Amino acid sequence: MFAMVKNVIKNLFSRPSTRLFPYQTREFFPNVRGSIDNDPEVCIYCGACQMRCPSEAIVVNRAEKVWTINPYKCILCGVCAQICPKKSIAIHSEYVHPQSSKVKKIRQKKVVEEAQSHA
Amino acid sequence: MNIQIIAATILLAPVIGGLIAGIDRIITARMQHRVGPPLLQPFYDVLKLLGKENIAVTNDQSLYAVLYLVFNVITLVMFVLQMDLLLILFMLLLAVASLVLGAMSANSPFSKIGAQRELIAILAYEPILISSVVGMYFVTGSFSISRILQIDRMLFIDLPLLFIAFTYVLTIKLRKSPFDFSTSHHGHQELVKGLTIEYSGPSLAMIEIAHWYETVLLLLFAGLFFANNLYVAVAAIAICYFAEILVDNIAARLTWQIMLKSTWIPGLLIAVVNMVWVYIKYHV
Amino acid sequence: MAKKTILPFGPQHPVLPEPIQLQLVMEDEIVVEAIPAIGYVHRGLEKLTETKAIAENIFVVERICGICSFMHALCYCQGIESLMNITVPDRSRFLRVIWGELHRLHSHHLWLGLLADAFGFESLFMQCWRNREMVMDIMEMTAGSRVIISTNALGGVRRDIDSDQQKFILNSLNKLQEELDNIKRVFSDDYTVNKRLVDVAVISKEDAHELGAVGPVMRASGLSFDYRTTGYAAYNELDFEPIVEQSGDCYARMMVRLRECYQSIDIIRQAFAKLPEGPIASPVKGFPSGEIATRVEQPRGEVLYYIKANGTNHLDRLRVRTPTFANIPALLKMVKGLTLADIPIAILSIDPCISCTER
Amino acid sequence: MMGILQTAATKSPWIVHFDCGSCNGCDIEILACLTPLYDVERFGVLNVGNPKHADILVVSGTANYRNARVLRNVYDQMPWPKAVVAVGACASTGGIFRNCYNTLGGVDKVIPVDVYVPGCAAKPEAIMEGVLQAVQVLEKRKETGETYAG
Repeated sequence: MFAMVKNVIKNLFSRPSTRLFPYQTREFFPNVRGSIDNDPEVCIYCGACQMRCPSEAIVVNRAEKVWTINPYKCILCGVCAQICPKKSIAIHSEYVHPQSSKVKKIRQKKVVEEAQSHA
Repeated sequence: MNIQIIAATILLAPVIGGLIAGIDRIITARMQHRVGPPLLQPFYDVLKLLGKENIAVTNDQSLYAVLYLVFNVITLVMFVLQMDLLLILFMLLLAVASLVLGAMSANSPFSKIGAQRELIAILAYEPILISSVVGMYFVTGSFSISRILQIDRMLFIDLPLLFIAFTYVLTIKLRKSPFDFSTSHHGHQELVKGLTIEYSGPSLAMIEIAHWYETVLLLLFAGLFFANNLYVAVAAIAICYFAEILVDNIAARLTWQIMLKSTWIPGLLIAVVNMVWVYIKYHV
Repeated sequence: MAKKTILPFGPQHPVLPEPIQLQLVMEDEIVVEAIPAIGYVHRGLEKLTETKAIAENIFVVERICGICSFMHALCYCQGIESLMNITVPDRSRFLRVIWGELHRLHSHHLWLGLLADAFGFESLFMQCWRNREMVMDIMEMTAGSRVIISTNALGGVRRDIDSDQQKFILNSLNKLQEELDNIKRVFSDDYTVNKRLVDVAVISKEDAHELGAVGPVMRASGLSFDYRTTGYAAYNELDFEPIVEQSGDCYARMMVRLRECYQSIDIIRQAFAKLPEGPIASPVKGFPSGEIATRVEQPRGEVLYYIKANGTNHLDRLRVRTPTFANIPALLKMVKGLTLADIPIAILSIDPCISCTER
Repeated sequence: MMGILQTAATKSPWIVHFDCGSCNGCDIEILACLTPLYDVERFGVLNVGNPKHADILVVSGTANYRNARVLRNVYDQMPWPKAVVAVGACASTGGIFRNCYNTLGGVDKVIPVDVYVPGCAAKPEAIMEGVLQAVQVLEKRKETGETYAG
């Protein structure tokens, strides 16, 4: 009948195992898939990630050199980072924080405008 | 003087009841290896509920919630004014009856089944409650609390078995596992929240406050067994309540069939043995 | 003659986190009939797989069910691999077993917790889920994600487990086994738990066979069948016996799953002991054609995939028969004549996964 | 007095969880939030399972033609003030199931959503953060006395 007593008493007199989020944030393991980012300077805007993304979260505008990901569509499978020819897409362990609206993450090559104005 | 006592009771009892509920939640959380809510959490809950919209499915529903609170307050005040114990038990029954009526008035199968189960629970604990009062009568010769308090003997020495039976039904009254089938503190049961499923906002807050009064009353009742020594009584109440929390955490929810069997056969048996014993001791 | 009440059990109900509705026709508290209403989770996933590329479909089938996602992907990959005659490297076969058994561990712990919750044992629920977090940490470390781990790929696996991780896993499993001993004592010996489980919702050996029950439901009724014994992935090189209980009630089903937790720990240890060195994936070229049916033993029973490919990058048809679907006839037989209090336990005892069933 | 009521509202958000067509991944992470390692009861969060008692509706999974009505019902049964948290990619936009024939997309097609939690499956930390953000929304609603806006 009292098989649980031992567990319960042991729990009562030991420190709770709770991770005190958000007061203490825990260290994520390396290689955890939390959020996806692109380095706009390295990226060649080939569009391979857009082609292979299973949930169609990535949109690449080759003409204007804009890389957009919708983190609210992304399923964090990591295929984009795996197949990226320049390895410009990186997966960070920090997760995307909740927001009140679905904000897209836009990465754009900064020198683009200058180059265009020179031309 | 009386008015002051009454006012103090009405104001202090929910504070004490709420604190007990807060301590209960913290200890329960620690037993589950969690940190648990802050101590004042029950007050936050109730204050929040008071500020919410009241969705009533029938006209009388909110009235029954108020009645449940009022009857509980009256019962506690009667207890503090040291009135007749039998009368107090009947007032307590009226309180539960209004809760049952409120649940029955809503046209929801969940709350109706919860109400039926609560009626069965009344059937289970009421004989034990009455027999413990009768046991006290056999020892002291009176149903009145004021007379019981004048006896300079610890009632527990004469009524140990009745006290055990009383703590057993206390689990049902406090709606703790294993007997929390009509309504439970957490909603994860087949009836969701059973009796209180159709209440929301202020009405639910009133039921919560009424629970606090009820808890205080029941613990005072338990203290009555140790009434001649205040320290012993307080310690006994604390141990009693801790035991309830412990049982809550080490038992699965049982069915009402098992509850009825266990309260009526062993529970009533030890109650009757104890009553016969004190009757022979003091009256034969 | 008692009045009949119809109790709508679900689609939103705290005991049953998943949306299925059972209209329980009750006389007092006895259930005389249970009418299921389904479709709340139907997404049309099988149709979706026809529009996606074959490699992308792994991520789609993983999301048939978040609890046994690895098994779904494994079954799909094994089907495609055998259509394309790909030999999977030895190391990846063992890694698949390891992840598969980790999934079984976490699924069974989850189930044990939910069962405890269904019979109102909150602290036991918390204890099971606390232990489960050890497995989740292993998942997060090895695969990068807690629930949907996405480690399967055509021709092998996507991630490797190195020796540091291996040490961490084995340590965690030792700790987990100690904790399992603690909860096993409660589940098997506690008076109140036994009162709620023993002789509840009995399915006899004949019924289990006739109604086509699979997985722990079947094994709890005394039928010794486990698809792992046929030796897919690396199971043919590992030593284990199907776990069988005889009584066919909720208690037996619980015991089967509890003992399978120990078995899974044992299998993972064996797999690590035998883990060969080498590549983790073989190259995949071209597209499959032809049709095939593959099976994998999930935590809930055996899942069957029918794949029809036509030599292009898109499938013609994918059909999934999930274990919960196979167990529902047994469930409907169980619930008749039970009291209301036993209904959540009976439903949970088949470990229903509605999102698998309706896809 | 109103001040006390307002602070109380932020300290006791009761949640009701509705699984709309989720793959269970987010559901079990929501449940994991209640368990010892994350323990949302620290913030007064209880999973009440009854929309009439709840303040925050936590939805996981895509809305589809069958459960949209149920979702709307659950939302309508909650007393004001209330907030909605959409957990996971599916609940936000439909995620990978967006193009399935039976799905409507995110739950915001059916009910107004206040906080979107991304991820597949969303991490317990993210879910807790989302619930805490929803608490802020509740507080604001309490202050402005906002009532049914549709």
